[in-house]
Amino acid sequence: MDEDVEEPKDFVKITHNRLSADEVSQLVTSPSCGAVSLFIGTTRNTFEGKKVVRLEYESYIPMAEMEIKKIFADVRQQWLHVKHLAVHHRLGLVPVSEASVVIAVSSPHRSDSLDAVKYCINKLKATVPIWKKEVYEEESYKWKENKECFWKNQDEV
Amino acid sequence: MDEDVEEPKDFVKITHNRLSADEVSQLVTSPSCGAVSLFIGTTRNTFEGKKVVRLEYESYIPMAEMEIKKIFADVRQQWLHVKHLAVHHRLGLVPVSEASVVIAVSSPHRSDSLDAVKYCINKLKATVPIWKKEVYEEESYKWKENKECFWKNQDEV
Amino acid sequence: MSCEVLVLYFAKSSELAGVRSETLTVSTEITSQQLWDQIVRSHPSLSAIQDQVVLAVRQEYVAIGDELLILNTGDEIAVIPPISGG
Amino acid sequence: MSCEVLVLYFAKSSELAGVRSETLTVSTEITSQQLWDQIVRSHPSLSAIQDQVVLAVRQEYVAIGDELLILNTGDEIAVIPPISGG
Repeated sequence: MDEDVEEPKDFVKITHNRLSADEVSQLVTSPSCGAVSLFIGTTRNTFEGKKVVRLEYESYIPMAEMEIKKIFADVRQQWLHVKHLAVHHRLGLVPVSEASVVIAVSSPHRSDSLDAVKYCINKLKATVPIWKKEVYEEESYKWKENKECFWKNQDEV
Repeated sequence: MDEDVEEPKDFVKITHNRLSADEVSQLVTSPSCGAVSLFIGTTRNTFEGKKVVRLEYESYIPMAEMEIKKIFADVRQQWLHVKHLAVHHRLGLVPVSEASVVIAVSSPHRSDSLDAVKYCINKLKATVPIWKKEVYEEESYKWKENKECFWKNQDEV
Repeated sequence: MSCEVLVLYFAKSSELAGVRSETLTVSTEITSQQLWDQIVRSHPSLSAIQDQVVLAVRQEYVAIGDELLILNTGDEIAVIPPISGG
Repeated sequence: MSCEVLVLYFAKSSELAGVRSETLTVSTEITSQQLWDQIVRSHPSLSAIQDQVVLAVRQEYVAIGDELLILNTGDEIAVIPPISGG
């Protein structure tokens, strides 16, 4: 297979099901690519000393999908050799240590996919309308706020 | 579980078996960590226009394991918050598109694991005694040489 | 002229408003600040987060301010508190 | 004084030498250049890659040059052509 004939593909899934690193990495694997970089966000067991018993994610799904596609468009402008891109984000209850997000990027050479996956997770945290509610042991809870959330860092959007 | 009680762990495996991104990511997943970054090196189907039909890896295994452990020691000096580290490298025949190496790093916050996984793959290509033989369609072949191989880039080691 | 838009609430804004979505009658030409003010009049508890939200109009972010919006019946407006995906 | 070391060949060096490992009798005090020269005398075809190899002595890299090695019987020496893992 010639390396130019395979079209770049974008994969976005926002799902209540468990995520699989193998599944997402296989989506982006390409015979013309020597590198797949993944980022897996997992839920942590503590926040400021409080024990987290569970996390719940919700999303404005159609807009979240659009915002992820905008990130993909940015990536393709900055890294011309990136081949396939995939983001799977989980919603609903996510037990501690399980993945809330898996991002995968393939490219012929590794530096593109390594840099692009970092860009994707940073941008996702700033612009994609998804919310995490951390529920603590004493059954208090808190809606989390990414420090990257873009309208928390400037006076005007 | 308190986040300080879990000891950092290092995992090195050099194997003739197929690699699994899920397996390697699960090795490093920790309830105290919000981030797992993976790099997957996959075999490509072409080199300078020649069709690659298969790849074979061989290694000086005990020294390769030691060199990987040296990389882990470097990582732990540079990124104090990195939790677990894993490198699985495959040997023998690796079909096109399958993984030859999987590297995974966990950390409480993502930038450490993202930067450390990049460091690991760059350093692995420069210092770990593993060799790849690419076999081309016409049954010629070539022993590959990483441009990062450390004694190719300087007069003295 | 006025129109009926669908307003969606998420996360903390949905808890404060006590609804996840509702239909609101608003003018077809309105600044995003006026739109937000009208939303807060319907749900005064939302004033607690007014420095922390943006709106989305037809699934595009719009800061609360002087920007003039042209709305049509059926348009989707969302109240977006600080995000925490990833 | 001399000793018997185990010499390992990998990848292209093993193809050129025609062996994967062998025992060589060498002096216990020897520079890495002298050690390499003796290896090439046993396998002249290895001279083809002499600008591209390093040695490993007891699994530690050693450049071919003036470094003096103290060897003992049973020590493991490896001929390491350019690597290509990853």
